[in-house]
Amino acid sequence: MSVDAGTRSGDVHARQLAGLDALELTTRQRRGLASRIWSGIWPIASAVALVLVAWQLVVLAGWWPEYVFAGPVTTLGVLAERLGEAEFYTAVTVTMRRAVAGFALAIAVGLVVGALVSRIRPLRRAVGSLITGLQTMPSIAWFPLAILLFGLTESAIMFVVVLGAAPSIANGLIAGVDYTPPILLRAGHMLGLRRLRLYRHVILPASLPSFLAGLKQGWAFAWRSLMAGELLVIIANQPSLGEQLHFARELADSPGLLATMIVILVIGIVVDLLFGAADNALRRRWGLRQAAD
Amino acid sequence: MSVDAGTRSGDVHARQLAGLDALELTTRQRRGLASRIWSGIWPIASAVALVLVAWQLVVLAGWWPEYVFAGPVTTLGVLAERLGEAEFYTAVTVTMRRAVAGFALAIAVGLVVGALVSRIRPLRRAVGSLITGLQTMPSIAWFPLAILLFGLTESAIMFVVVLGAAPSIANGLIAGVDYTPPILLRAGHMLGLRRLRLYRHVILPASLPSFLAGLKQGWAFAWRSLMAGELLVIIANQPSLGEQLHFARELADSPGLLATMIVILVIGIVVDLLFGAADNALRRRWGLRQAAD
Amino acid sequence: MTAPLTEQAADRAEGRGPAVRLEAVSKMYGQGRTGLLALDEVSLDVGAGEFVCLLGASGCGKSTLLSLVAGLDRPTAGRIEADGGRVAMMFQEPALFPWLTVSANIEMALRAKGVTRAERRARAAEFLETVHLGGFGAKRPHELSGGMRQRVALARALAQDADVLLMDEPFGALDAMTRDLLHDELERIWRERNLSVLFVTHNVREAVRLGDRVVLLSSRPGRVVEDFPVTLERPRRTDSAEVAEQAGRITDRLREEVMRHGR
Amino acid sequence: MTAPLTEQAADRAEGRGPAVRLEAVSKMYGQGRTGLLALDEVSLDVGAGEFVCLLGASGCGKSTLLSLVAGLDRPTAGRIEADGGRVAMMFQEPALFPWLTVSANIEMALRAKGVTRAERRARAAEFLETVHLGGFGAKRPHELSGGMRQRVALARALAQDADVLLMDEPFGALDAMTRDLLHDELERIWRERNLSVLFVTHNVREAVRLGDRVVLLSSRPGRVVEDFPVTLERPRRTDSAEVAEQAGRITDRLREEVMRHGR
Amino acid sequence: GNAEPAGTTAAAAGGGGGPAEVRLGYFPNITHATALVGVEKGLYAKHLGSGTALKTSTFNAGPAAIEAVFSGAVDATYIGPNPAINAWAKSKGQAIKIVAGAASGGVFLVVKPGIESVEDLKGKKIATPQLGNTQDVALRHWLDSKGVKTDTKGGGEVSIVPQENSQTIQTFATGDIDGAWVPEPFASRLITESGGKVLVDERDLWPGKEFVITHLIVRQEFAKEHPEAVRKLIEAHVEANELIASDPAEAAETANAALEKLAGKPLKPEVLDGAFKNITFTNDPIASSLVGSADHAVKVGLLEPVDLTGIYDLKILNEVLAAKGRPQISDK
Ligand SMILES: Nc1ncnc2c1ncn2[C@@H]1O[C@H](COP(=O)(O)OP(=O)(O)OP(=O)(O)O)[C@@H](O)[C@H]1O
Ligand SMILES: Nc1ncnc2c1ncn2[C@@H]1O[C@H](COP(=O)(O)OP(=O)(O)OP(=O)(O)O)[C@@H](O)[C@H]1O
Ligand SMILES: [Mg+2]
Ligand SMILES: [Mg+2]
Repeated sequence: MSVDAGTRSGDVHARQLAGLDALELTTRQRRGLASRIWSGIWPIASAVALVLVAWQLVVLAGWWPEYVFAGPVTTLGVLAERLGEAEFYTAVTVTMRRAVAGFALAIAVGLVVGALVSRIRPLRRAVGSLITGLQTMPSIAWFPLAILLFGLTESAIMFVVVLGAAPSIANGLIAGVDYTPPILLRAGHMLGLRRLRLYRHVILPASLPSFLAGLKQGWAFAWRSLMAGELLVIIANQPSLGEQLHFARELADSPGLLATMIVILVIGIVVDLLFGAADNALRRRWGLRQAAD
Repeated sequence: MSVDAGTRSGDVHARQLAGLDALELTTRQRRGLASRIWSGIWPIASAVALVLVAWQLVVLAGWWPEYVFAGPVTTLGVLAERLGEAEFYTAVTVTMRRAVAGFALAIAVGLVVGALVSRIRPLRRAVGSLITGLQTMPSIAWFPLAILLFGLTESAIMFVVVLGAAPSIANGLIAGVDYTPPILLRAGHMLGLRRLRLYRHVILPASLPSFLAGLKQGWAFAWRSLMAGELLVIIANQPSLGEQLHFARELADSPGLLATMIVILVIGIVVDLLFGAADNALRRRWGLRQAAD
Repeated sequence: MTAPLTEQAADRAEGRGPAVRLEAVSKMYGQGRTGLLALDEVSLDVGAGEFVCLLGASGCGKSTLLSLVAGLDRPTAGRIEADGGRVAMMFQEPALFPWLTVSANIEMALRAKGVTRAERRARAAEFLETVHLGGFGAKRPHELSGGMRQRVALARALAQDADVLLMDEPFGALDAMTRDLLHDELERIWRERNLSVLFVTHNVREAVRLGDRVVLLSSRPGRVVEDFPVTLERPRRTDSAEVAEQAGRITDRLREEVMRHGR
Repeated sequence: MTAPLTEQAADRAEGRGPAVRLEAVSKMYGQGRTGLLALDEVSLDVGAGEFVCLLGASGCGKSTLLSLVAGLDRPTAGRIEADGGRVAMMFQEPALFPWLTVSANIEMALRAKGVTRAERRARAAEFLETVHLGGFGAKRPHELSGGMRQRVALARALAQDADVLLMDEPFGALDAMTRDLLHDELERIWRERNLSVLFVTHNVREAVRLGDRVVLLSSRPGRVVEDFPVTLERPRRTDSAEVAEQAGRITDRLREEVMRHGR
Repeated sequence: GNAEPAGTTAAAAGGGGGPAEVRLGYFPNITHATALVGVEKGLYAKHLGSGTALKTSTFNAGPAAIEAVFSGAVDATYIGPNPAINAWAKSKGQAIKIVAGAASGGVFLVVKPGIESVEDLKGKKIATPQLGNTQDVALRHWLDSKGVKTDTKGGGEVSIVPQENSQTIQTFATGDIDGAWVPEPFASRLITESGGKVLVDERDLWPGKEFVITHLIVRQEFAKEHPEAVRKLIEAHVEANELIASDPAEAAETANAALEKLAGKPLKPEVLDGAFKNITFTNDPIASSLVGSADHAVKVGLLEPVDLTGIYDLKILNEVLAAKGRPQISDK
């Protein structure tokens, strides 16, 4: 049995290699650009097609009337119509602006809290568990406080978003710090790095994977909190996705709701792709992935 | 300059050790049980005391009337009263039962999805980003679908909880898998472990820290989804925390809301302590913490 | 010049093919300008039951060669045939599973073969004795010294009961005495199981002590420079004069090779 | 029997205290029944500017001793004095930061001292040349071979410009030639900077080649068994007859010691 | 009471005759048509004058509106009877006053075809918008008066399932529930979309076929400081209601346009028509129905007895009405 570079036969050794393929351990021949784009697109395209077909079939089965569960045609029609309106873009812009601003603030807060809590033992004992406690607090519980503190302003929305996302981010950082390999800490210590510099040059980079995972979760929390929070203050002439979602539901507007859900999903996917790119860069640098996949 | 075992003087070497203390690198003398309990309790006790005092001060400052922002005395009074009622325990039991059942289901789903997505490349391309997309979908968006699929039953609540928590759990697992040290994968491969067994014996344990972090986030999502979902179907004779939270807000009942928030926080903290215990055990086994702290 | 197969090895290989055969194998890491050619048309046979030692300067591609043979990586060009059945590998790092006890790490090697739990435990204890770590089974890897970890990795590789054993500097972190003891153990097991071994080391005496052949690789990119048959009778002793004499000759050749590359 | 300080070392130590002094240092890992006594009342001085080599069986507590001196761990009993100013340490594993390039890893040693960016870069390139890795500055640790990583770790330790250098088997993964070259480099730097070095190795010849004294530890728990002064004139050569002779004597003593512990 | 001379306030506000800003809340909801029309037509801004800016906030539901009133983020808001009672009770009569009525009627029990009488309801599931709200109380009281037993936990001969109105649309269509006691426009939607039938028109249960569904409340503090501003709000409010009464069709269009702007989607014409027809826009807060509803709630065990005396302050409304020569409204 034998393995030629590039080709494989069905023997034991080749099967080992095939096993490793799944492990992404092998460096593989760089493929043409077209084939790489194709291999990136077909799974997504077929997944979308599959969902659409299944959806249409369910609707055709006629279990529920169209106004209760709209079909893809109606929904995509509504979506297309929205895409043609300026208001849609205003709404997306407003919501994204809030999401990004709130998330940025949450990162700052989460970083500081995570850094302090992970390194100062009494603080950790005192408020470490509180962080998860806060995470489990539904956004609506914060609304009265948000209004008390900030009135009917966008700051109230931000407050809810930050309270939603910061705990995740802090928790991600803490987990990363806890799992920093001691040998790297020791090495940093011997290099004369202490406290803040040890933090900046060793602990933070070593925690980056976990921190990134925390950021991703934090984004999800921020976004959900925002969707709820956008109902808290409906600011004149500022349509938002949260509002649209709420009204679609309030009016039991099935195609509208589904269209909004698609928009939210697409935004979520795009954001995930951004995180994915960061993650890939990180993994490549750390030598955790070797293939050009 | 010198370091005696146990005692320290204020010289360079001792300062290095002090620096390391913060790093939790040093093995320290085992202290008496009493002193360990004390050192576990005082930070929490003082944090609680601090919060209560600050809260009382805010109330005393009289910025807002008591009916807008209840003080600790009123709130704790309401809480104490509730603790004396059977209904409170029923509510906590009902909610916890749903949370645990939903979370368990979410773990199963998240594990399967995470395992599949992390190992099968086309699947990952197709639905990898969808997972984060789903995470960002607010629970209320699922309500109509939940009712269509399950009617007005507890299953509808479970559906929302699982959809809330499973993506986090899957994402935690995927992150863990992605950051499994390649050398361990190679070692496992050479030991003849393939696919499922490689998964079970190498990848899963190596991903455990990240998976645990994902579980923690998943719990938070599950809980929040549950708080919202408990309004979806109000089942006869089953009071629940989500309902209580909602009604407290609906009735503009500030002490009631704060009391419910305290209950939610306490449950969140207790759950975090459980996760913390699991995490400590893990870290001790992996040699990531050496001190008896 | 490349030495022909020794008679001994030729004898062993008679009737069946070599356990491992590399034909003009090249390995390039990366591509283009930043790419690095680690191995350049290496051809090498390891006969069935043969003990081949691989010598070469740091970074010349020895570990790369081993992972190609193990099937953990694919060559950029050339053919690799591995007919020797199951392949076990001992990495340059211990690569122990940190979440398992020492004993469980070794047992993992037996798990893939469906050995029962009780037997696994017994066999693991046996192998721990072999590497002189009896009594450390319940410890975790982080509680061991560097040399002890390496020995656990050795025990794990031996426990696999493979036909081809690839070893990457297995005794690098051990003192001379422990090393001598383990040389004897390894030689015994090699004989008993009729293993084919490809053994990377920096210690020329060790290579001569253990090998049927000592293969010398050139500096980056790795190429087979010379193939020394070792015909000394076994059992050999690392500190014997014959081993020293042969090692001296190989060292000279190695030095010459390293110097030629200006490193 | 414990040898007195050699004259040379006594000379050096004159006027100022030893760079490192251990007084009856014991180290216990864990407690009670499962506890493990790694070091048992070890007393040892490293004079200022002295090069002390530490020999001992695998698992006898050499790494433990080094991390105690480095202040990374606290002794269970006894005193450690380290008057030698800054302490640099090279761990048994390379312990490189995986997220940094090779060059940045070395620069990290200079960062703590506030060296400017440009100078850091230049100095790092210099040290890479010293360890014969010029041109590898832009690679990441995972792209290096085991021996190359070890050399980067050496460069990083040297870059720290410390007064006391603790080295844990720094040349374990290197071939004899590269090792010889680095012996020369290390000796040169040691002289130039008047470093105090505590050097763990399993290679007795290496110890004799480099050390002013060779200290022998017993098997677990570690205890100082003997302290050999090495009075051979420098420069020495690893393969010289005198080094071989002295190494032979130490090896015999070491073997005796290991055998006595039944290992 | 108005202790402060109007002139002082005007001077303090820079001569505009009131505060620099009046913050008004309402819901994008057909029962809030008074506000929708008034804002859309610029009536509030007109009455407040150039010195006082109108700042509107829309809320999705009562709790947020009450939170905003409590925290001083809005000065006045349109709201339903339940949140108003809650706010009154929770603040022990300190936070708000009801200063005018806005809408009446427009609540129905819609059921599946085939259900013709109370008897047919037994063993069925009926939805209400929320446990303890007006509609919920009304349903329970009505069933009680017909001798049908229910309980607040969802048990009894008829199972009452409180759920959001939007969900009711869905569950009614899928058959999870058999009827719902809901306000407009949901009642009309159940009828037009899912073929529901009206079993009870809540108006029939009240004397004079009138009961409050929306009214205007103000923050007491604000009312004390700026009675003039409150007067102007009420003037605008009265004018808006007049406008609706004078040309309902036009008003419906205007309200629908406002809804589209706020909620992103207008009501369907048939739903709009049905809903608008069934609601009466009136300045009368119909105090008797509020008090009556509270009594019913106490009776079915959903409310602690609460003293509503003083919740109304119709003095300004009556002055405004008097100036227009229209009949006075009682707060009893
Ligand atoms: N994953 C990788 N990516 C890029 N280059 C690599 C990789 N692994 C090894 N190399 C390069 O390939 C060459 C050979 O490496 P290899 O590890 O095979 O050397 P080696 O002979 O085992 O050396 P040593 O004796 O130091 O362990 C080195 O120059 C190294 O830089
Ligand atoms: N973190 C730890 N926890 C528990 N035991 C430990 C720990 N580190 C080391 N030991 C034990 O202490 C003893 C000495 O270990 P040490 O690493 O100092 O040995 P060493 O002399 O450096 O050996 P080697 O030459 O193999 O590196 C060993 O028996 C080891 O099992
Ligand atoms: Mg190697
Ligand atoms: Mg060691």
